[in-house]
Amino acid sequence: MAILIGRDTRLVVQGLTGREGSFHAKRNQEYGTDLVAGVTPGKGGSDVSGTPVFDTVERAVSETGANAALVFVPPRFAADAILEAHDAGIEVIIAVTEGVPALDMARAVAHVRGSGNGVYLIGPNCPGVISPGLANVGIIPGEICSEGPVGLVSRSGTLTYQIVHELTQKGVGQSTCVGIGGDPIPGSNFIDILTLFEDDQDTELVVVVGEIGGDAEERAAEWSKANMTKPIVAYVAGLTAPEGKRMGHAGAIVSGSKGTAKAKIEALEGAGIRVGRNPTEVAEIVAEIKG
Amino acid sequence: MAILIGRDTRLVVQGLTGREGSFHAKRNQEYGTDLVAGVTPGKGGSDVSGTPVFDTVERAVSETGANAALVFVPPRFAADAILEAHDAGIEVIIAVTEGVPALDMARAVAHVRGSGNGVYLIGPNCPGVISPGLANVGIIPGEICSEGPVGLVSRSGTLTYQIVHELTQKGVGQSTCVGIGGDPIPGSNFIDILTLFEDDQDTELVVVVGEIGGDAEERAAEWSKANMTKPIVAYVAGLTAPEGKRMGHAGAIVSGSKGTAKAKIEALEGAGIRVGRNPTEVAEIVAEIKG
Amino acid sequence: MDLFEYQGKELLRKFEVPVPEGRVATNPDEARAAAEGLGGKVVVKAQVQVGGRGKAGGIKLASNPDEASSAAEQILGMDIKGHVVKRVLIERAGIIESEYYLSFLLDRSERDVLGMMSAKGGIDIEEVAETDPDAIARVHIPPLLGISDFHARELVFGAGIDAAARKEAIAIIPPLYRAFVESDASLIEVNPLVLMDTGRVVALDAKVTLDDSADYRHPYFSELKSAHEVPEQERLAKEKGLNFIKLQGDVGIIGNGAGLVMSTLDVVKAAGGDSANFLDVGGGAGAELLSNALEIITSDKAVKAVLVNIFGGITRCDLVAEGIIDAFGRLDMKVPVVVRLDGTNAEQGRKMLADAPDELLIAEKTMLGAAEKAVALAHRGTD
Amino acid sequence: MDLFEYQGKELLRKFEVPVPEGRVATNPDEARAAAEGLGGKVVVKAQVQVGGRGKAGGIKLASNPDEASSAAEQILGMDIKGHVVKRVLIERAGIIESEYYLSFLLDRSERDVLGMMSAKGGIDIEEVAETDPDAIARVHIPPLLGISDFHARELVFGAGIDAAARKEAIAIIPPLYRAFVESDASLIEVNPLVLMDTGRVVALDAKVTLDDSADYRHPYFSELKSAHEVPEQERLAKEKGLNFIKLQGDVGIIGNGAGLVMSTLDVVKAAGGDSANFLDVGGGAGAELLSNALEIITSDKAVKAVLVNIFGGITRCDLVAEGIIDAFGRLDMKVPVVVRLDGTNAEQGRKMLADAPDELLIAEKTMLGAAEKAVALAHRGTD
Repeated sequence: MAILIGRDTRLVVQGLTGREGSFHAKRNQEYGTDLVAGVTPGKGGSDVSGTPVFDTVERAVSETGANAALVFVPPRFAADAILEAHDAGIEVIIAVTEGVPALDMARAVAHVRGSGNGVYLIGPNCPGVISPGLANVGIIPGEICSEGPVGLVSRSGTLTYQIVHELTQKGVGQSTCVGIGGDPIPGSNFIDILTLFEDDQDTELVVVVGEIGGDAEERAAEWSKANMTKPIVAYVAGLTAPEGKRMGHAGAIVSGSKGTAKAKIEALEGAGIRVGRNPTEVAEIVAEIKG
Repeated sequence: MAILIGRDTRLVVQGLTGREGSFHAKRNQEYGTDLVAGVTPGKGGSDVSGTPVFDTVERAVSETGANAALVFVPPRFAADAILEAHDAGIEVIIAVTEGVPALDMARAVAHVRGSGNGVYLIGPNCPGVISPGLANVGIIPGEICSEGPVGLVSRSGTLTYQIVHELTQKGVGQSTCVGIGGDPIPGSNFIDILTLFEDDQDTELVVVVGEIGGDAEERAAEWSKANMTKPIVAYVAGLTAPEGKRMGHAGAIVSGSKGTAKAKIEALEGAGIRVGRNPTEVAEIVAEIKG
Repeated sequence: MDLFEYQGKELLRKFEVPVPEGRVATNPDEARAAAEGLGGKVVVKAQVQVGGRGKAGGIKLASNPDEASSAAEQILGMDIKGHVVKRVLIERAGIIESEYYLSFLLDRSERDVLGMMSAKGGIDIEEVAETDPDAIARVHIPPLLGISDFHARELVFGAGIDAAARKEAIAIIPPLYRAFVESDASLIEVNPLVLMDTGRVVALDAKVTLDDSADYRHPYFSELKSAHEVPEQERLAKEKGLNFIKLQGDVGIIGNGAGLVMSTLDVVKAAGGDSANFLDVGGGAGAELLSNALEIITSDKAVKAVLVNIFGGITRCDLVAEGIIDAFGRLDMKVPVVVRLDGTNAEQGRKMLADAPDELLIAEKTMLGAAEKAVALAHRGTD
Repeated sequence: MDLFEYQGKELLRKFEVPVPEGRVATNPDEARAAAEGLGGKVVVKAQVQVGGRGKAGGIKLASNPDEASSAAEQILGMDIKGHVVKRVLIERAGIIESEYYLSFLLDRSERDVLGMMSAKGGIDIEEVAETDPDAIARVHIPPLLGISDFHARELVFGAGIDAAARKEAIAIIPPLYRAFVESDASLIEVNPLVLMDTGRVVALDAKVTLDDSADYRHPYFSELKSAHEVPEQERLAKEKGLNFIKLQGDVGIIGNGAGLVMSTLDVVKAAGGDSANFLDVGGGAGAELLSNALEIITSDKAVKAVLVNIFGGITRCDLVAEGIIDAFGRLDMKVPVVVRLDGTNAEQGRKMLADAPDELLIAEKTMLGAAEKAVALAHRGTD
């Protein structure tokens, strides 16, 4: 079954005619994803390697029955593309685009979540979602994944690959890997995805990959304690990271946390979640739990 | 049981310290409505004839458990007052204020309905809601009503009184009378209220009072045919009305109707609904159906 | 309030929606000067708030200032469906490649703003809606989100606008929506929106209706309104805060609430009469307002009887009675006034009327009875 | 980007949030002129992007232009927690009745904008949050609805702001929110917001952080940025499109993705080493970017070994290899470069590196192995 994407996914790529869009769409298609359409305004009627291109997502949906969208447009057009996909009836929207203004996302996320029609928005600034053996939507390299019972949700793109890679090397396959992205306003957060994994019969254990900043890990820890029956293994990057850009004092107050890796690891361990000290250790703990 | 308001209603009046606000709040209270609070920014801590006044609705709710709000503030502050009531957790908001800009209401209604928490907004530019014998919130004269099994929903204030009056004179009482107001963007429309009446065990028959303009009557007729088991008797004012202000050609196109009384009466009768030619005839038909 | 074309275009220009360069003239000399200023061929267009001015001869092409002057002379003063032309708009003429339709309006049922666009422009959109409904693209704009670029694309691609006009057409839509929202409009209709031979896309006409309830936050609108002529009786009524529309019958009507007043017109008609007006005193009317309403109604010599039909809610019947008594005291009342009071403080009001007897002041208990009485009295007067 | 106080106040002034009259000076003479221009008593404030300048002597009162000049002389050049003072802000001084706290910030968890207000202003708000959390009123502003007057009232009444300051405090909040949204801020903190003896409510300080992702729609921001001094190496990196932060160790780090780079710093530390920098080439880095990254890293003499840790997704390992080979070709490479490639086109990249052998170019298969190798090589160099 997996979550978010699978055999029933009919993918439309927004920005298919762009260089990166066509490259990754082709890779997704080669992986076995059912790529049904592309959208580029003004290029309706043309095609990219046989995939029809439409002027609007609305048209792509009505003509091809697309139900998932991959957003591959430049940052200043990303929020509009997400809204367009949502209003056209797309059920899962995955936005890879990096550098989308946070307030654009706050508005787009409020619209998508507020519409109450159960649409999932993943990203922006995320590597995408892969359900190994079923479908791959985004830029996660399919060859590092393998089919299996571990769900993975991560704020970091390349860290996701690293950990998936280590899991696969240890013979532990994945049900679905979800990169939720590291932007300030994510379309989906840890809790949204953990809820799906908890209900997914193909998932037995979940790996949560966090990083410094915000309090998403702390909230996920608290929520999991009350709501998750499946085991969680976590990793948090940034134990030795420079303080870098802070959001001022107010940032820390809101979250009720300093946003440090140490605080996050403490919160996760306090909720009974085992935390690996590096990606390799995470894979080892998972392998150990899986027996 | 009635709908919207009843014995469990705990009323806060926004604009209680104003002349009209205090006059009608007192009448509502005398009718038996549980008036628990007023709100006037800057007058928190004072009282109006023993009813405590708060600076914000939030405070009024937390201190008194208010669950219904009557909005009696000037038009330019009405949308803000409605939003405040909604965000403070009020469940039924009744806005009497006339002359609220339509786009203010479009935004407020979108927020209230979009929040998905089942809050009912009645009005603006409406006479309010009365559940005879239980509670009266707004400006409908309580003395013209009587307890009974007829629900009434109306776009017009004074027409409501006229018809309620005629019903009462014929010995037919009412479960709840709802004035939804005649503004372009109403918080609740006929269908919203008919849905409540259909589910209300105290209501056996519903009177729908419409008027020229828009297509709310036509939509209600169509919806009722498919969804209402209880009989409906209707009235539409404006058969001989001057064309007055029209919304241009586009207005008629949207609605798929000319918005005339004749078209509405035809739609209602087409849906098997009996339509009275004047308020007296409406009451006569209701009395006839009730036996 | 409905704006004149030139006012609508001024408003669009403020929001950077392209409109043709143009000037308003109220006489042939101004028209000549305007044409000179613009240079080249111009169009002279009657400014009236009614459709069909083209067919009526209210739009003329002029090749030079002299022709513009004589076109203005012909058009000014013209009566188009009862509207006398007081102003013409002189605009630079161009070569039109294609005509489209574009509008935003308040959608009462969906409680949002509806955008509509069609490649079939320049003709009555109702006709298009009936004969070829698929030729109209419709996009609902959520009030909280507002317009996003994809809405514009869905309109333009949905309507099948020519490729040559697409880019500019898409660019025009967001500012047009902002003009709608920021001006508190209930309708902005651009018909036609045109593609010129220069490749530019321009609003060639503009029909704008503004929401009177929002006047307070647009001080600029009072300027626009000053250009609108209102019949004396209506102007007076409006000044007094009364919602008044003149009709052709002989029974003067005063009521509270638009629904009740409309219903009153209906029952007067059913009783065999014809109403002389629609007059809604609104909610919470006081004595002075009622007295003024009676004064305005009875100033019309066509009125043979007056029907006052009040059902008090926020309006108090005692104040209504006070106003009627005041009017009888200060006016030289010549026609019978039939009064029906119910609702808030009705008994008190009825008693006040009973305590101030006048042979022209007739109290009735029911709405139907009062209507029949007023019609009978009006007819007696004319028999 | 964090703004200086004077820049934050300029921004607030644009949105009509009241701030004290003031001028910026970069030397004592300018400070004197500024004080003369303002007249009366003034405050001279160090412009640094770090808290605690008051305690460090970075804020001085001056009764006249001479005092202002000498205050500026003392403050300019001062080192406050590693920040050298280049500018002072001279503001007219007034008598403060009360100090409050007011801020808007992006709330990541609730995905909206959070407004916070407290009657306890002028002190560290974290301290208030810990010792007296109820003293802070919090109101979430829904991103689509935006701010409504009641939000402002809930903040002001919720925080228990003095009655004398209420009206102006309520009036300041909507424009402050608009400044936040229309400038794409992630934080605007006014601490303190003050009630003056004149009855006016004024933003006495302003801490503003802007969202760099939105720079493209605020051309004005590039001016603001020009006032910010950035270390040469960071400036170069930024110009090249690299996300670079200088650190104190000797292992140069290049990776793709902030999470992976942070994790790399962690494993280098765990292997007994210290990273010389944080450098994220981002997603989809090409050969040129990688080559530039290596050039910038190796330009730092402290770097004894470099660790390139790439897991390709949108980034292609073949292009990474190409960039590394290019750098080895055009630079006089003096330190060992340990490279670990995985993911998209990794095999191709590994093969390209194997085909261009260099004794300073060491390929490793695992992230942990690569980190250990780089640390060992760096230590060998310093031993």
